[in-house]
Amino acid sequence: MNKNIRKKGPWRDVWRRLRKNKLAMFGLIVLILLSFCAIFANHIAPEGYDDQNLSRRFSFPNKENLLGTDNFGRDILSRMIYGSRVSLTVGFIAVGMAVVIGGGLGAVAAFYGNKVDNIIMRAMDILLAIPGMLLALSLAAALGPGLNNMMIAIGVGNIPSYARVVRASVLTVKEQEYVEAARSIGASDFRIIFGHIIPNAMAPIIVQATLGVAGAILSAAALSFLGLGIQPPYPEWGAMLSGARQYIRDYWYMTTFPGLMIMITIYCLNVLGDGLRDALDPRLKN
Amino acid sequence: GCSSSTNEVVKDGSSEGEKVKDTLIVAMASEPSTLDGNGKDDNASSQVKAQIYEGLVRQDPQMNILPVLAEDWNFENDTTIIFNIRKGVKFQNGNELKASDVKFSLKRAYDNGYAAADLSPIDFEKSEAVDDYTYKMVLKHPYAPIISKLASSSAVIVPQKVVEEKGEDYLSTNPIGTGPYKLKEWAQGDRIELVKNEEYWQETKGVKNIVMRFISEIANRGIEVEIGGVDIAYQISPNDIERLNQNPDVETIKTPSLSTTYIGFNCQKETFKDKKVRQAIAYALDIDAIADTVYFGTGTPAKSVLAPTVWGFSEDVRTLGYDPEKAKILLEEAGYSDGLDTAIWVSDSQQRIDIAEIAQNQLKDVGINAEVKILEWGTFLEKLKEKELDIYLLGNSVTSGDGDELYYQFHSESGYSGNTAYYSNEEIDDLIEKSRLAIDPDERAKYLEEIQNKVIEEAPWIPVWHGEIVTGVRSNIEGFENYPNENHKLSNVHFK
Amino acid sequence: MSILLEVKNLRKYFKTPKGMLHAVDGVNMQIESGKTLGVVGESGCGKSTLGRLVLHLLDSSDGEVYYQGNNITHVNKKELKELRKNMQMIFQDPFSSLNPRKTVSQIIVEPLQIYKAYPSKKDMIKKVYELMDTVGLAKRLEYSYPHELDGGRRQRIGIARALALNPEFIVCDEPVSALDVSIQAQILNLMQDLQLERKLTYMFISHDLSVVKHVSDNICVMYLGTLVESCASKNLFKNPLHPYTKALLSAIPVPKINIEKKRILLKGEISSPINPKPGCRFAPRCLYAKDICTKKQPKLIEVEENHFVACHCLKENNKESM
Amino acid sequence: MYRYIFRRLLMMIPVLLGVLFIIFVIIEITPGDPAQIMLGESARQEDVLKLREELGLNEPFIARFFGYVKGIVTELDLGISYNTKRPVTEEILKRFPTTALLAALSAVISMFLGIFLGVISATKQYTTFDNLATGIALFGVSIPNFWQGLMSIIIFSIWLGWFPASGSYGPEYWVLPALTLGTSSTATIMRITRSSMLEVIRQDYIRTARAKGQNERVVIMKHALINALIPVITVGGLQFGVLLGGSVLVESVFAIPGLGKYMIDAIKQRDFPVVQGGVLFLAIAFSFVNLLIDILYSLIDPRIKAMYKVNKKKKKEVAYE
Amino acid sequence: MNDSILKINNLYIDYKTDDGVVEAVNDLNLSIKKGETLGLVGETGAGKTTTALGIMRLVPDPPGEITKGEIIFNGENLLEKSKKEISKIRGSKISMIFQDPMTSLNPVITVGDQIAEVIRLHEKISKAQAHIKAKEMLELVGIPGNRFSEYPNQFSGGMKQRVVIAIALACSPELLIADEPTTALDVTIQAQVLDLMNNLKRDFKTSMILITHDLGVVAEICDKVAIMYAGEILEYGTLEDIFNNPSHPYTLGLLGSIPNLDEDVYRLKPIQGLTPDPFNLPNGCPFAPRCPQKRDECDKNKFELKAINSTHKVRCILFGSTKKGGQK
Ligand SMILES: Nc1ncnc2c1ncn2[C@@H]1O[C@H](COP(=O)(O)OP(=O)(O)OP(=O)(O)O)[C@@H](O)[C@H]1O
Ligand SMILES: Nc1ncnc2c1ncn2[C@@H]1O[C@H](COP(=O)(O)OP(=O)(O)OP(=O)(O)O)[C@@H](O)[C@H]1O
Ligand SMILES: [Mg+2]
Ligand SMILES: [Mg+2]
Ligand code: NI
Repeated sequence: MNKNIRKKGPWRDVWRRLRKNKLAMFGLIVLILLSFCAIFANHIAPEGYDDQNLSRRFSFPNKENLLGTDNFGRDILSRMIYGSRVSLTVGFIAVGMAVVIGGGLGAVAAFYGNKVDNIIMRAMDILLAIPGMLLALSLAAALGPGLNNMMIAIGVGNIPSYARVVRASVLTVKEQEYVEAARSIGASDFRIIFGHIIPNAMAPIIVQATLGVAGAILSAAALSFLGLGIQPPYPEWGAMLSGARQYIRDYWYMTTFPGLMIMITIYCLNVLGDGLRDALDPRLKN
Repeated sequence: GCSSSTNEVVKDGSSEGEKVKDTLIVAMASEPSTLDGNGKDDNASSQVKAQIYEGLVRQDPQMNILPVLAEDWNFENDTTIIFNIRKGVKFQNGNELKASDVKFSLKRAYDNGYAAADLSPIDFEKSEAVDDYTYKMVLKHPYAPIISKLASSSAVIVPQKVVEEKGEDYLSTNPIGTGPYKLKEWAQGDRIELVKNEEYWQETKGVKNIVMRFISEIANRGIEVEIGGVDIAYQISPNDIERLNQNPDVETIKTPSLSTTYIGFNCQKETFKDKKVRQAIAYALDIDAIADTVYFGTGTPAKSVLAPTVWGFSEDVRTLGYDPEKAKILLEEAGYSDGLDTAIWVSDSQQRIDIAEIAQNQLKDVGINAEVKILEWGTFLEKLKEKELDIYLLGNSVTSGDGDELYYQFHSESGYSGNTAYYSNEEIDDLIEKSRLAIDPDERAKYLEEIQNKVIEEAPWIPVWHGEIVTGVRSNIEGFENYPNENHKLSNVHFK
Repeated sequence: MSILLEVKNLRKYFKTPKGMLHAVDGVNMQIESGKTLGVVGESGCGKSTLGRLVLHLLDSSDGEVYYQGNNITHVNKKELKELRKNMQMIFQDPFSSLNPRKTVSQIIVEPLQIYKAYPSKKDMIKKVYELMDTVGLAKRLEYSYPHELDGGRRQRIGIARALALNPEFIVCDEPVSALDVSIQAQILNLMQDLQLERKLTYMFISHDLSVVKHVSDNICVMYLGTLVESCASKNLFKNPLHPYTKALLSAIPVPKINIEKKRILLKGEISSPINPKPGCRFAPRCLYAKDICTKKQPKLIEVEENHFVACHCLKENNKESM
Repeated sequence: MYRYIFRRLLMMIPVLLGVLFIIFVIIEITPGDPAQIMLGESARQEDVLKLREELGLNEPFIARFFGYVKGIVTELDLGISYNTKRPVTEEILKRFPTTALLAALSAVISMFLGIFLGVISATKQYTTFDNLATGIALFGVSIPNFWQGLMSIIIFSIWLGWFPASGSYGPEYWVLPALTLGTSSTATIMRITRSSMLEVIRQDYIRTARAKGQNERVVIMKHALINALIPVITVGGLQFGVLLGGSVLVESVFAIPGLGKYMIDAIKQRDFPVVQGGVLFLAIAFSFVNLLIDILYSLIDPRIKAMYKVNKKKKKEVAYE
Repeated sequence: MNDSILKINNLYIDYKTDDGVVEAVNDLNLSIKKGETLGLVGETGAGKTTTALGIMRLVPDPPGEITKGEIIFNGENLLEKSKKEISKIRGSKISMIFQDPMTSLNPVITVGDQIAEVIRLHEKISKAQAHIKAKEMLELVGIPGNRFSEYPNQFSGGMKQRVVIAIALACSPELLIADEPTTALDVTIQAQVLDLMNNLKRDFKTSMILITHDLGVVAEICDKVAIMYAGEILEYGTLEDIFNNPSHPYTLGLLGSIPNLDEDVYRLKPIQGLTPDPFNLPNGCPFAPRCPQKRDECDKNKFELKAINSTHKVRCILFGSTKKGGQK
């Protein structure tokens, strides 16, 4: 067993463990493909996202338009490929932001305890009580529309839940002896929190975050109707899905494919998340 | 068949047992905010209030004026009208209707602000109840459309005594009118139940109970009428019509409405001060294609700023038409040969967003790069008031059915915020003023046609679509008619 | 021989939902430079807390700590960081005291990084190899994770980490109690060698009296936050004076047969340290407890040279030995 | 315990004040004039101004805030809805039970179903059933609510005719909405139950129970499940919050008269008193749910109960010797 | 050999993990007479717990699997029994005390109910009667009966271990397996618990397997000792055999590693090296890599347990034990 442990850093180790998990690798590959689609959308997509052709509205999937066309005769496949850009960006960045800020706050709250904990967590309670729609509206008003601001709005709304999860997780990790060991060698609070506690408190965050991306992609759709998000005709999965809901009975393919895309993404993210959680934990063999 | 004596009791053969069907279920799109006759006149409120309250006059489905609480009226001179109030009409609380109630209610409607525009020509100081059954109305200036304005949904008659005794807000939840139905229960958020007013001054064929449910999801209203969960469903989605028509149990009733959807320009923005830019955009848009794509063949592509159902609409108005080449030339003349960057602002209605998307696409062809910006309604309205929008999408519904309302939309100093384009043109102002003072219908009609022509040519608005009201009705329903102002009266609706 | 560390009347109370928990309650002791002080006592008697207080991993509620004659009870962050170079700790649980997500070399290099002990990365790595060699860890293990190693090796990592900054004084909190006997012996030998080599001073915490006896020069016996007896190691086993010490000694199972042992079975268990009753802490379990024992807390008195005992009833109970 | 509950209730006060203040600030910066929205886009300017005056919108921000707080403190008054002119408290109380019922139904469904599936999944780890259940759970999380709602109406109301499409007039009306709302929670709870059960099954006391000769089913149901429930309840509680807040779409798809849709309409109408009152109400509801969960914990787990028990006698003796 | 209550013949237990197969127990032979106490001694990972779980048929499956051998209890092979039959034996005829009292009790069930549960499972008596009996058991292990309806968290470690003992003894088992019952306890408490177990064993006339790594504990209560290493028994004998005449180099090493209370030794004499990698056991004698007296054959061959007197057996080449025949 010892022969191939040599010569490799910790990240390679994570990778080695992850590679063994077939489902997680499947998720990773699909996600990489999706990101690839997003990045090279303009090369891959058979048509532009805004190529209207009113004469071929609502075409059933066919050779020319593999997934059919929408109410303006635009190619659904192309729109979905372009749509992956916004959806993936929003999903990852908004959740990433919430994880970083919420996680940071939760970690600090748990680490310092007492007053700090109380203040931060009460602030989180307050934030949790504000309806997302209201928050989004006022953010849209204060910051103006746009992709960035939409991500901020979604991110801010998600902060409290990550703060809670991280706090709970840090509270248990904090009691471990290695944290004290770090303190005994003179490590600063910053080093202890970010070098020792957070990496060990990560598992529940990863699970929560992978689930969160789904929510973020779906909220993006709602926000674009409030003037916060990406504006038409630029496509985005959530908006494609909810925009086409009125055609759900007659032209099922208009909602089904974007919906399926969201589901596939979330599924892959989740299996990858599960895999990563295990891979990041060197204690778990297999 | 319509047997007037037993029409309330109809046996529903399909259900087991002898169930008596005397309840009509109507699906409407949203919940009323108030049932105070002179209160807020949003669509939903008006649709319910139309069953409970009555005004001096009303419009029938063909927009003819009919006397209701006023038995008749005559013009003493250009500014004085004597109304003879119908005798023996009782409010739903048992009190008799008096001319004093009329005076009180009209003033109240004006003061509340909801019918202010309609009733503003009335000089309330001088108007009075001459006796119990005579109301003398004095106008500030000659105003021909005043009678149709009295059909406004907020200009209904409420019992003065009740308001004075129980307070201004009492009626909002305890409506008391003279209409054919009275409120039985308001299950907030869910439905309003009405019951027939047995003391109604007129014989009606309506059913005993009406339940008006609030179903906001447009698809769900279609579904409910399709599966028989409701008997009548207001505001059916255009793309449901075909499916409903194929269903033998349901029919759709379509009627042109009073509304017009238009693309407007903020004429105070530098770009759109120039008439050529506005015209260029009008030429660049294929209105027929847009209306057809978005509305699935309901309604009609707009021909004027007034809907065809509105008095004063003229078939002879010359629209600018679709001519991209001309658009390019005009743009060049206006100094935008290298293209033009602008934005189309739209509030969160799916159809309007669709219009904006197609428009954006068509504008691209003439070198105009328009961003589509969606705003939530409240925000949209605020930005509109603050003159921050560039190109925007709005609808205009002429509820009184009289073209006189062009005044609010195009007169530079009307004092109303209906002039969303912030448009000002002395010539048009002048024409509008003249039209308002004209009494002779033909003369007014001529002025109105001229105004419409002028407005189309000046293009502060590009009208896109004249709306249509689509109602889904179960086949066993008889006596339902669409009203162009959407305040459908249900007093004669019954089961076959 | 000079006194390296002295603790005077040290107290630590924790606030808990049920009341004040007296973890360490007025402890006095000294450690001579280059010697080992053993601290024994049952679970929860405050041994670890005492160790942490000495190292400033916890703030004391009362009392003073002197290091090389300087009062270090209240130090600021900077001074503390300096102090930490000289005072280190080896932890009880070789598993939970090592961050499971760091490799062996990452763990050992961390103190060097924090103190920027070496300007170049190369030197730092060299030092890590040196330390691994010192504690008997093969170089090939540098990229292993703690969980891949057995307890003995893990404990060696902990020792290497503690040695990295060349400290003078190390608190060893039950460093061998989680290990198998054969490994325990290896580690004990290693620690002894290091002490000789580097002139280290140990405070050796354990609940295993035979281990403590093996490594210590002096021994303190703790009971429920207080010192009950303190004595030179050899003397303690020959002449235990406090009833608790006696019971403790008699309770140790000895791997020998056919030796007749008189076992003193204590009644009950160590009581709660939360809001303890006045008087001798051991009184509720003491076979000889008298009235006074439940009223007044006995003082630690020097009964013979370098032999301190805290008990009211010494004379009565130890007639033969005194 | 009572002390603890009392303390928790006290803690709610600053949070609720904070919530109110933030709401006021948000309302302040959100564009949209209630008077203008009420009167419509072509109203007369003077009418708009008059209405603003009547609604008290011209008072300074701080005055409005303190006036509102004072109203709540002195007479439990949440104000009058701009739109309907009815007391906000009354309006909310009419709708809240519906939303609460919907959320509770979904919570019950998702708890039962989620826990049931989770337990089976955990006891049959890595079997086909486990993989299948996990897969379905993951998809359950990622189905958009409204889409599922519309699809279930199409399938169960139109095609099969099993359930009514909208309304809330009897038990059969609640099935589709509750299922739709509960799907994602079911999935979440199933996953939590599974991992929690896997953790508990490895514990020594499970081995003890087996060593007693107890049969496997009892071991799982009696010994493992109760212990595994604690994290499930935490998540379940959070989910209940999510359900309370997330019922909007389901309420509008199924035309159910709930608070969620009402609040959204109020936000659209800029009916500020309703928005403030609704948020306050939901915040209180959240807090109570949280408190309830904590109490539930202590009922399930005597270890936690012990933490709350403050021995009064001992408290008095805190004196440092 | 009628008086032997348990006899284990050639037992093999494997854990099949993704990383490989752990041969936790290899060719284990043991027998216990009625009323006798056997001490099973060995370092971490030696396979002590696995052996015990094997007897209880509680080896976690997967990954564990009893691959070979037989466990004869009262003349019947436990490995051939159905799940139902084995359930009847567990807790009534054979019971087990687990290592960690803190985690062996279900935290959400009262201790009384946990004791009553096992009684009701194996004796057909009413709930009330079971409660009375459970109370008696509590008092028997020195806990006041009125603490019947308290939860484990209200008990100290020593008391919890007593409760565990009460559960194990509730149905008067014929064989008690105690897996490191005092390792988690303090010495003074350990002394109390050992004392209690000694008394109970005497009163109930129970046979017992005591698993421990503490030779001191063995010296105190066992009659026989088996020294286990890497799944095999290296030495087996009476207390006198092992302590007065330790023969296997491993046993010697163990004894030499323990700091001595009576004498002052400056340095301990530990066994060098580490326990073998469980995935990769040596082909020959498992102790060979650490053995100071290793010979060449030790690396290659496994040996039989060789009797060096009537009670004392050793598995080592030094004592002339022979190559294992037929195997492999
Ligand atoms: N951070 C803390 N908060 C509250 N109580 C604590 C804390 N740390 C320790 N205690 C309590 O202080 C007492 C002494 O604990 P300490 O860890 O010092 O004991 P110990 O002698 O090291 O025990 P062990 O042998 O089990 O390690 C115990 O009752 C413990 O519960
Ligand atoms: N569930 C399991 N899966 C895989 N390997 C296991 C499992 N349980 C035990 N083992 C392995 O089997 C071997 C024997 O373990 P066992 O628990 O029987 O040892 P032990 O002698 O009881 O040790 P300890 O003194 O630590 O309790 C060890 O190498 C261990 O790693
Ligand atoms: Mg300790
Ligand atoms: Mg074991
Ligand atoms: Ni005493």
